[in-house]
Amino acid sequence: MTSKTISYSNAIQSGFCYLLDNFEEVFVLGQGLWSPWYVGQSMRELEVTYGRERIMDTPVSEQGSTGVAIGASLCGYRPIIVHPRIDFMLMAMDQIVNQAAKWSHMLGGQAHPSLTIRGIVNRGGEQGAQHSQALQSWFAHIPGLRVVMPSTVSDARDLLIASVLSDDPVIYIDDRWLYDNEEELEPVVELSLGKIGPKISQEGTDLTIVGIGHSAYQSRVVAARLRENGIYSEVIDLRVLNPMRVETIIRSVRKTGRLVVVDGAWSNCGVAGEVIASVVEKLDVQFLKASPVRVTLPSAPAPSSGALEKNYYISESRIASVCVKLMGDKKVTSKLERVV
Amino acid sequence: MTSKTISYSNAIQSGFCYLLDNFEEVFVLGQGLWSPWYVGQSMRELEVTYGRERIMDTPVSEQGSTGVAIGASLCGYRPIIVHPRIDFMLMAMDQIVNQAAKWSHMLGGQAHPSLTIRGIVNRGGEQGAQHSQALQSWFAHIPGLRVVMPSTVSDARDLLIASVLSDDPVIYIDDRWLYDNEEELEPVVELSLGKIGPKISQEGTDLTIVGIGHSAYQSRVVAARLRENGIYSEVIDLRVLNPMRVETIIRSVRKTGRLVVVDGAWSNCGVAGEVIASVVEKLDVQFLKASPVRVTLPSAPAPSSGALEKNYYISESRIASVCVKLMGDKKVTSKLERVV
Amino acid sequence: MNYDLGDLSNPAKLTDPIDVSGWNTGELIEIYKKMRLIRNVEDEIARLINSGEVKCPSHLCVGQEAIAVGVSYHLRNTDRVFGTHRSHSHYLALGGEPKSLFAEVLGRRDGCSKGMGGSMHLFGGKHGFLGSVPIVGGTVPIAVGAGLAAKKDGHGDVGVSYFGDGACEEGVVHEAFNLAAIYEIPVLFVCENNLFASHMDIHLRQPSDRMSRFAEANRINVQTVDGNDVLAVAKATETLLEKSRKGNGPGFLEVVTYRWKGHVGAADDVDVGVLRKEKDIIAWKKRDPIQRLRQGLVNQRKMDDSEFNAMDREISKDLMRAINEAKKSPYPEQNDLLDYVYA
Amino acid sequence: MNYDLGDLSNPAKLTDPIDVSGWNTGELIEIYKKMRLIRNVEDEIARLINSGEVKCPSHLCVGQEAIAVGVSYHLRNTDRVFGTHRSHSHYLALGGEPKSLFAEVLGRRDGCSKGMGGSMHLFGGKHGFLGSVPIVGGTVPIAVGAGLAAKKDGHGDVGVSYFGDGACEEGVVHEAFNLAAIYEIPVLFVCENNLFASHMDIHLRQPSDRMSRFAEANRINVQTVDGNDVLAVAKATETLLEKSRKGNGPGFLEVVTYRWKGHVGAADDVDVGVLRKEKDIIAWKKRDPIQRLRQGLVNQRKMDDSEFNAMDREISKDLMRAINEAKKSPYPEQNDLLDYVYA
Ligand SMILES: Cc1ncc(C[n+]2csc(CCOP(=O)(O)OP(=O)(O)O)c2C)c(N)n1
Ligand SMILES: Cc1ncc(C[n+]2csc(CCOP(=O)(O)OP(=O)(O)O)c2C)c(N)n1
Ligand SMILES: [Mg+2]
Ligand SMILES: [Mg+2]
Repeated sequence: MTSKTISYSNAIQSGFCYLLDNFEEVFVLGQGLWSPWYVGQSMRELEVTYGRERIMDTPVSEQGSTGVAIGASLCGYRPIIVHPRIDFMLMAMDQIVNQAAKWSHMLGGQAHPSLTIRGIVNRGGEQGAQHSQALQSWFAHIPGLRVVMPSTVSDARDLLIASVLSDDPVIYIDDRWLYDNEEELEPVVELSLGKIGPKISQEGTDLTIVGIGHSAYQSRVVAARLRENGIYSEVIDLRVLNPMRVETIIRSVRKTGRLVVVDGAWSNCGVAGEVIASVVEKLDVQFLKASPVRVTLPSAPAPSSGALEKNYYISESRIASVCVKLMGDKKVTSKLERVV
Repeated sequence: MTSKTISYSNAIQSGFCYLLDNFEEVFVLGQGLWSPWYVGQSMRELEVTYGRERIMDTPVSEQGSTGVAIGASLCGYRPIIVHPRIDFMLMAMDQIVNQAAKWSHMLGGQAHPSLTIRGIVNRGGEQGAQHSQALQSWFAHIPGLRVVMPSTVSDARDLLIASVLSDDPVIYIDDRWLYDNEEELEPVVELSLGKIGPKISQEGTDLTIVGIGHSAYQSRVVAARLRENGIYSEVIDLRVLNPMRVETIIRSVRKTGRLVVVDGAWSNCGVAGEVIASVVEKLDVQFLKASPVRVTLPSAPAPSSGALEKNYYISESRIASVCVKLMGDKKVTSKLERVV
Repeated sequence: MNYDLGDLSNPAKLTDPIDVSGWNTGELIEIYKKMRLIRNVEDEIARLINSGEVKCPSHLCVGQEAIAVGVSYHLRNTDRVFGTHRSHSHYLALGGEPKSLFAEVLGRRDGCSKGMGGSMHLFGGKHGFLGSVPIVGGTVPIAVGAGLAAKKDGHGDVGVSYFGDGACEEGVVHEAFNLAAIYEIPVLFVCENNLFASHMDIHLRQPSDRMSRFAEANRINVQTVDGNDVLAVAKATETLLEKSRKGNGPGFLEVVTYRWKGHVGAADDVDVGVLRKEKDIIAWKKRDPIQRLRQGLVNQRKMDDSEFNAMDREISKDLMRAINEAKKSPYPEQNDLLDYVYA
Repeated sequence: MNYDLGDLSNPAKLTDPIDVSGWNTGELIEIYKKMRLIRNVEDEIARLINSGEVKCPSHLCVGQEAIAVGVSYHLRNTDRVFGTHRSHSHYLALGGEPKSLFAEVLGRRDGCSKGMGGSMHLFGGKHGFLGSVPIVGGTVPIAVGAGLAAKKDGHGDVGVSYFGDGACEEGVVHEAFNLAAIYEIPVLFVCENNLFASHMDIHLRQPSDRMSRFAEANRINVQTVDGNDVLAVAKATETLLEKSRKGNGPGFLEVVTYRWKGHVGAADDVDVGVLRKEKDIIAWKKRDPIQRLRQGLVNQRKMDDSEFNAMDREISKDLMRAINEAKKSPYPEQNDLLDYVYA
């Protein structure tokens, strides 16, 4: 780390500090908060600085502790409940989906579960099927939840702050594969989550690559490689999965005519398919130079053995080859170019 | 009911009887089985005929009782666990998704949770946000689960039987809005679930309408109306949501050039979007005469008041008008007809 | 199968008039009126169900009025109370307006939840009623969280969680007990043990009919009382709250009762319930919490029957007015559907 | 904060050699060998972790060997046993092959789960070990279901569920207790209470350190014993199983112990755990279940140290062979990824 850059995990840590320093109503609970283990380097010794009353380690009770956070949020607090793996959140789905997502609506806008639920994507390393999931598509399916997945260091901090300051229940999903990425960071500006949408990470004219969280990072890496080979891709970091806004993506695809969506999760009823469906629904099909493509996980649980893991997860070269193939489909390209 | 027809709910009941009569290893557990309430007329007095040992009413423990069914299924039984509302299954997600869906894979194909999880879509009647959900898209997202949604009377029975005879965990979703539909029923033929896919309910040339469960039924009704108005739609009943097979749909859209997908659930990361994405990914875009359209619920929890409910759920006239509008887009039609 | 509750679950016992000695008559009359109000509201809603005007699923609490009234007697509007699918009494006992409840069950915009919730989703923030929902067990950890907020606030307020014997079968409720115990959270668990979860008798669902055993396992202070004796409920509540308000953690109140109506709707549902027999309903009606208090007052010559009858008529009249007003309330507007999804 | 376990959780106590009187020496030696085997396998895996050859997260049970060995002593291969994230001992004690375990943690195709699971997902069907998974509490209701199947089969078999003190904080575990009780399911709950859940001491997570209170609340027969006394474990298991095998419902065995290694991996993790102190680890090593049995046998002159040493060397040699074979096993093939998703 040079003197000016900071890592993704430290950016999360600095988001926590900002919130805890400036907002009395913020407190944190979750498993592993009194230990460096679970949460990587993203919450180091917070309990020492802010005390165990504000940084509460919990028993192994995902559903109960999520409910506790909801209850406190209904009484003027802004709790952050940390689930060190998204897999464990399956225990807490009633509280997240039946309760947090619905109280505002079903009580006529009079109750606001203003909690943030931080779910960490933590996989690889032969952790196997129950310790590797990325369930962003599930949360995106539920009206009432806001869902964010930061892919950059600054978003890691700023979207956390925006999530906690939102009056709605927010699922904030970070990915441990991003923790060591580094970036320079501007001073904090508090953003309104409702105004944040997809962001063009890199402009381009040949094809549009949409990524989500870690896959947005990978898309940027791939775009740089493609550029070296004369392919100019526009990379869009989806950032907010629910409510999802696709205008930026549609504008981009109208320009490029080609769409690749990368999501490190399962395909069926997933975010990648959603982006494609949203685009083709709203974009006149004549603008498409080729069929959109998604790059997702195989339809299988995560294997344990490293021999299978290495082909299971999405590699940058796989993304790149999909892009190249899409560009190479000259027949379609030339024919439709006449149309546009 | 004429002497030859039978209702959807009675067809489910006859599926249960067939299974219980012919397979000793089948038993049923769930809430409400010793009462006519929860499960409509689809499991009437089974406990009288088959005894309380095979028809087990359970405490209010969705997660625990689902786990019990999994455990028994690992030991040679074929339990059916009934959740009288899909909403309650949110309590059981760990057992369904972390356990049932993954045991075969993560234990190297040596353990087979051969249970069937019956989740009932039960909504309308001002039941409100926590008693109205249709979460098929969630289950479809999870590799390892098979997901079926019968829309016809005969599928109600036959897919239940196929589900229970499958060695995989199956989510069988029926919809109470279909319970009074009637049909003549052929004798049971045991089907292999892995071989069942989408079914063309009605052939047509102008547009393809894909429906899922209740919305497949609605699509058939709409198609009949459209036909009277000179629009010939091909209706496809998706039936199996996971693993999803789209070849039939692609073939149809290649023919019609127009696709409407109707799903009585939320849009974002839902089945309807999945069908659209799968089709456009695999079908050369030149075959599309218009942008595909989905008909889904508004992005809001279910309201209680009937005044809002009546516009919240998908009506047949809404589907019809979407179809008519799609057909009326003459500009696109004529231009692309040249291409095909 | 253990009948650990003894007389508390035996409808032939505990039918005597309530001993009102030591209580101020004015207070007792207020308590009586609250219970009577709740009973009458439920009777009116039953009528509206039968007439087809109320369409949302409604779980009536007829026969269980003493619990919410006894508990609320020691609550203040800065406490944070959470209910269940069967929460009309919880809402009304805290001072929720009958008109808003009627409007809500009629699906109107003036309803306490703006018509978005119906009977199963009630809100009465200004009275301390922060919400009820029908997912069994769903509000229990939420009430613990509200208690945690109260603890952080430091004003001696408490969270209150109403739930039933059936809810004790949901794992999350046990998680909530432990969390309340370990964090010493000021929350009052009120287990309305009416011996049934929908159609199922407690003995078909659990090895003992006594719910406090779960609280004891979590080292939570327990009081187990006759839920049809409003003064016993109030007193037990007071005892438990005293400790909680001082920051000594949670309390658990088990109140044994019986519902006169079926699980949902206006009918008696005899024999819909497994083991729900007409003779039990008749027997339990002899343990009517309202009649027992009234008789206690009459026996002590604090009030006579004609005064009670006049009071009852007054309540009825007010309710008729409330219903009529509720029926005039508009339905929600179409934009409400999307406007309430996010803050 | 209640220290209800008394001496059982006090490492200064219960360090004496095990009283072997009344036991057959041959049996005792078999028991000793099983424990020794488990200890040595864990030590080898620790080495393979340190060398970077084992990459999957591995939760070692060093110090806790007596539990699985004592419990398995009364099990048969038609019983249905389920484990946790920390299940090497459960698998080996039932007769699972060390070679298959090594191959599994090395991610090889000859592993007991074909290399699809790694340390946290073990299968040993032919020994009655039907699966272990790392979701805390996940297998507890599954074991109850397996017990239900055994009850339906009617041959006197039982389900067995291993879980930890931390799992008692998951609601589903309480649901499972009630279900086992109400359906009178033959299932043995084995709570390995090692006083920690990852980094957290039991006293930071629950108001009492005694887990059996939850079983008692569910009217389940309980035995609470020193988990580092293999004979006490075996005896308590026998007592509980006798009732279950006759169809008299579940039993609950609480076995108090301590893990010598950190929560995951090969290190000691002193001070990673809140309240995990080096002096405690040292103290607990004096309660070594293996050494205590060995000393008991030596004291009774059933075996002498040199005989034990020879036996230990034999075990080591076999294990080296097993590791070498495991390392020769191929990795899973790419098609395995999709082939195992559905039956
Ligand atoms: C999670 C969940 N499971 C099942 C139901 C269906 N249900 C509604 S009320 C009820 C019984 C609840 O019994 P109890 O908690 O004793 O409350 P009571 O109705 O007796 O007041 C059940 C099973 C539900 N609403 N939520
Ligand atoms: C549902 C779930 N929540 C959290 C975890 C993380 N986790 C893994 S092991 C463990 C501690 C379990 O403690 P205990 O049950 O006592 O078993 P021990 O490790 O002491 O053997 C935790 C919290 C998990 N694997 N699953
Ligand atoms: Mg009840
Ligand atoms: Mg432990």
